[in-house]
Amino acid sequence: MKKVLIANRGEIALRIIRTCHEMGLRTVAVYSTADADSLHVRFADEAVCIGPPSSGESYLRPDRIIAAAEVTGADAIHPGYGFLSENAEFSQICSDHDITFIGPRAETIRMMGEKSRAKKTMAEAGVPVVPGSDGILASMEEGKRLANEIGYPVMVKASAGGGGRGMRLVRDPENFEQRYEGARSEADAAFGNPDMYLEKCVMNPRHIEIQLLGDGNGNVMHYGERECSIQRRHQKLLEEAPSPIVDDDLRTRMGEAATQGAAAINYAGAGTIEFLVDAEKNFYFMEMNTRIQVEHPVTEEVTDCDIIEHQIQVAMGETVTRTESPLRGHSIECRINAEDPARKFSPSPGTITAFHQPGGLGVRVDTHAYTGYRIPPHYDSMIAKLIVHADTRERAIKRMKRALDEFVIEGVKTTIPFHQQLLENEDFKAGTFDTQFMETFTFDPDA
Amino acid sequence: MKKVLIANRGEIALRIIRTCHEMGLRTVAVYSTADADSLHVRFADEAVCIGPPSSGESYLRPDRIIAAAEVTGADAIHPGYGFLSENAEFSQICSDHDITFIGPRAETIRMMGEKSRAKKTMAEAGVPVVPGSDGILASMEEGKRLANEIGYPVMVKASAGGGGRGMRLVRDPENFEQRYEGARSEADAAFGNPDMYLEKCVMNPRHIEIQLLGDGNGNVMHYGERECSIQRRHQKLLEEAPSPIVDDDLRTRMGEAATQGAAAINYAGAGTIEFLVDAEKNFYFMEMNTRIQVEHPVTEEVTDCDIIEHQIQVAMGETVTRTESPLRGHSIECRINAEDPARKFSPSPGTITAFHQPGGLGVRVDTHAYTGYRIPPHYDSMIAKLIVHADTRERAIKRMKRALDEFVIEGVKTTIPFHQQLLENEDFKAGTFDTQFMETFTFDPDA
Amino acid sequence: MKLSKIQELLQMVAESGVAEVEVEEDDFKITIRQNGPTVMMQPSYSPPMHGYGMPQQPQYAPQPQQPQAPQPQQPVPAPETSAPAASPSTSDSAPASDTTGAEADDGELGANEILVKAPIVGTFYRAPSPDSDPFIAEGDRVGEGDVLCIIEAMKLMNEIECETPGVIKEILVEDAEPVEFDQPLFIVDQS
Amino acid sequence: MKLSKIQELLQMVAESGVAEVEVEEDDFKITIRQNGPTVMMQPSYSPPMHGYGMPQQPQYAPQPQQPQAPQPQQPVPAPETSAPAASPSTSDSAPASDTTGAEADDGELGANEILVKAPIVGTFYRAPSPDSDPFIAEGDRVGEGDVLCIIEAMKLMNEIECETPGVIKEILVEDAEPVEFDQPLFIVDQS
Repeated sequence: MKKVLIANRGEIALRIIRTCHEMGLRTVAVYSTADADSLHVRFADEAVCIGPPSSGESYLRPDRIIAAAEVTGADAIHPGYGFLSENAEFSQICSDHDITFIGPRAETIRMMGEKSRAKKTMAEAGVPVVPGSDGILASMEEGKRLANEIGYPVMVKASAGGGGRGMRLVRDPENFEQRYEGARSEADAAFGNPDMYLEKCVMNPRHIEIQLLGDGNGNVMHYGERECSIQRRHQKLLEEAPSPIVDDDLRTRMGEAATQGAAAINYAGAGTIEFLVDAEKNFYFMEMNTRIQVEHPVTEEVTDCDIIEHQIQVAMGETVTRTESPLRGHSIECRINAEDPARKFSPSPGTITAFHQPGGLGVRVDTHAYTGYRIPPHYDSMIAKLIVHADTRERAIKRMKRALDEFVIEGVKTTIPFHQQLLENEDFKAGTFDTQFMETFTFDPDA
Repeated sequence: MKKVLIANRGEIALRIIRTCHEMGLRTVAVYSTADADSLHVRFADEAVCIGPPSSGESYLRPDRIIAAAEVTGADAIHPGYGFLSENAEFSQICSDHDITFIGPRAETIRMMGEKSRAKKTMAEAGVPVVPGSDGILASMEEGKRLANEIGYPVMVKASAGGGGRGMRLVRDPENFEQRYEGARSEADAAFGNPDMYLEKCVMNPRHIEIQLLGDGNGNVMHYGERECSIQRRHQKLLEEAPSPIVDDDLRTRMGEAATQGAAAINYAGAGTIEFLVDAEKNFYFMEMNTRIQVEHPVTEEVTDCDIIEHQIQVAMGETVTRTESPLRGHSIECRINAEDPARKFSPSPGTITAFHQPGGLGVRVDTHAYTGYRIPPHYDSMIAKLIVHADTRERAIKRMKRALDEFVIEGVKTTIPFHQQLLENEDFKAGTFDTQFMETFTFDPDA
Repeated sequence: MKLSKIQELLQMVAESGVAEVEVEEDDFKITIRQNGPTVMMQPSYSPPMHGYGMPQQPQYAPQPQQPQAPQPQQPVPAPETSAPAASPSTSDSAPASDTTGAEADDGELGANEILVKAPIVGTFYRAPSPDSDPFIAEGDRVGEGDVLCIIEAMKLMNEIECETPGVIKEILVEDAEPVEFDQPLFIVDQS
Repeated sequence: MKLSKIQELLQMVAESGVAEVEVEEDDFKITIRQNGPTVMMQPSYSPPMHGYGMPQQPQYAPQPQQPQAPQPQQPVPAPETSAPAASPSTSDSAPASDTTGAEADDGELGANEILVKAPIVGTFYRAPSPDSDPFIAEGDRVGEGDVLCIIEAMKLMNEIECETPGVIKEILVEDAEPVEFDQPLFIVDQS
């Protein structure tokens, strides 16, 4: 591997370019016309414009990206996160063109992308999954019987469902029939497919994930967990490592389960298994992300390594031999989005008229923004990741607070004031929160 | 201790404010009228203007600083480095006004400030010192006898000397008389004092220092060494930890000697003992700095601690109990000065019209500068410290290179291009350099 | 307007910090522009140590093997962006960092001239095969639908067709050179 | 349009932050454009979360103990910076972040008025002891060498003397309040 094309934009493109350069690899940035002034374009060794602003005509076009790799002679492609990173066909196309795809094989991506198949595979590998029906329910009666067996509350879900439609929470047997039929007819109307399945409902779960690395030859290691329960409409806002509720025993159990699951599918590359964890510290497989995650830096900070480097190394054919070491201190990441927390986090694109980063001990900033940068309205609104590391969670929170106080971004609204309030929240400080946290947390625009 | 006044400016003032805030301490900045727009003024809880731009009328005035502490109710003063940090009287004045001076007692500062007394004290404590006369030479003959005893080359030095005057290198006995008389008459003419002493000349030494912390009750610990041989006219330009030539054995020996020396004077606070190390890895006490050093961050990075915090904790009366742990990876600091390396590093004050910091994994920036900041001509020219941390020295060098490439400072000349060339130098990369390195290194302005 | 008045106006504008002032009075018109801070709107980075921006890469080698006999399989229509009016607004569709030599021409287009830009990334070929004659030469008159060139991407030979008739004034890219999206390929005179 | 009117317009536009203004009046037309980022030349930080700048600190308590009987020991001459002409240039010697209430007055000084500023940091006292009459009151005529106030620093009572004769127009600091270097203390009318 000599030259890596980064099929992405924004901070993750820059993040990957940095590690490539430190590894002595040449880099090719691709960009849409809306990103011509972006830092990933400037800091790459070469840059190729691949299309107009619309993602569908640029960052989501395998043909244009492969063409860019061909004309620049890139022999590997890093997909980052989002865009084509979990597109099985793209992984296949790269492979067909003798370009190393820095990520899992197409078949792995495909398998983990189909929810029911992924769950089945993991269950077979011995990873705890949410108890429920083994596929489609034959009838309402079968569902009711199963619900009694695994215990209420349960969720009835449309097989073709998504976006919360065709889905119902059932708290007790009395409501089963009515709610089942409601979900079923909604699914039929919405997706033309009335097939239903059933799962135990994990109440007030935490979202905790395990970072993994596999070499495709059955060797898999994990890097401990990340706490990602602070999310709004399934968008993570703040992540930390370790989780305030995970002790050494739970970490070992979750780590082993995740490693086992990834080894069972002979996983190649960096990946993450997301778990739901209930109040009794039972954990259940939720899904596997077959790519690098936005929040990988908190793991890097507490494990003292460069996950992107490891990801590239296994893509080069290196064997995973490293084993787990104890986590070092505590790390928190705040996603700084160009969004107005006072207006339901609505995007606030525009030009950044002043940009000053916090600095000093234990502070890391991953960003593609700068003074004068125009945030294009075409893509997601994240403009920076602010990451801190400290000895303890308490000190990490204090460090994050002072770093947020120092962070100056003018010209657009950002989520900085939200994070400042979040860090003052008693439940957050105590570590007693779950994925429902943001349902009750209210941002005070006048604070 | 509730409120700390920082009797300093620039990056170190900001550095101290950051740790104070993380520790829950309130902060008071003092500033001259030339520094009204500086970041330490903005980020402190309170700020007091203490005088006009001239240091002599502001940062070097104990009375004005004590008055500022009095009107703000500050109960402690952190002196930073430079200015009043090694002024024994200031330490005494603070103590007289019941203000905690975050540094050693006046007597310690005084003792270590007098070169011959410091050397004698350390020798008595068993710290290796450069062999030489025990004080003033009675006669030229005594000097010649001693030189034969300790071996050539030797330095003859004026007791009242300074700035290289009244000082001669003597390579062999034949030249002794002539050079001795030359130095002696020069000293007499320049200082009105012909007293001479003699020291063995350490050829091509490295400058390696040990970071220490003492609690004033005899407990002292060290944090390993820093390599500071890359200097120009006694100004350090780049520092690293660990030193490429220090192995575990030498580190233990130097650390123990330094700890022993500091314990002998019952040292209180953070301090550094500087050693000359020759090619055979003999080390000799050079001097003790009784304050925090500019380059302390490289030690923080490899020991994973906050030295300013430790310094404040011992000033609060905490006992030093921590012991040495192995150094973690490698750290390098580049001092980014507003100087033109193409014109003999002449200062380049002015307004910074664009300022963009590097970021990402393993990169730390300590700076008080920002876009629009006017660098006052009244003080030193350092505008930022760029610090990287990585697993190995090789990777740290690569990380520093990519961080320097990303660092954008416009409007003034800086030492960034110098550092970029330095990092490409073969001797630097190999770690084979000494304090004479900059005598032969030439900056190429057209590179 | 008297010179002294202009002098005063100049000073006022300079001090005010505004970027541009235009004053029209009777038969008189004066426009004052200043640059100082305008640059700040653009990212004002110093030139990077390494080159960037595709067309500046000296290491670009032509495709290792010339296409043996390109088989047009997937004609790509000429891009919509190829027909903006011959005015400075053409630069709207060009990326700001697009510093191709052709961009200079962009601003110098004659009244009836338009740029045909690359609709995709790939390798530019002037002829259907190494042994064939080029599709077009400078000075040729072209009609709607005429093939101007081929851009090869992922082994596919994409024919780029003419959208608006005219005369080929200039061919801006060498044969077998890589081109990126929106890179100007031809200047066509429509008069 | 007169230059003075244009001047006003320029200032209005500059301050408003709008990008472009066009005014047409009879035969006259003026267009003023500005670039957003002019402000960038100034450090444009948002107000910090915590207050800063000494005079804004609400937690400032007067000195715990009033001086029993201040013994002037070390008279400090009035500062050199206390006698700038009554013009905007006075702000040259004031720190830019010095947002004392008095600074507003700074710009509003009458033609013959000057500011007397604090030459040192300390606590401002209007009288030699708590039971004494103040050295001066508003409306008093003062001569060179007259003591105007005391600033206590490090237990020393520093008498601040009048350097230029005049009439005390306004006393800008309350008794027993802390003052920082260069903080305006009095407005003196020299006419």
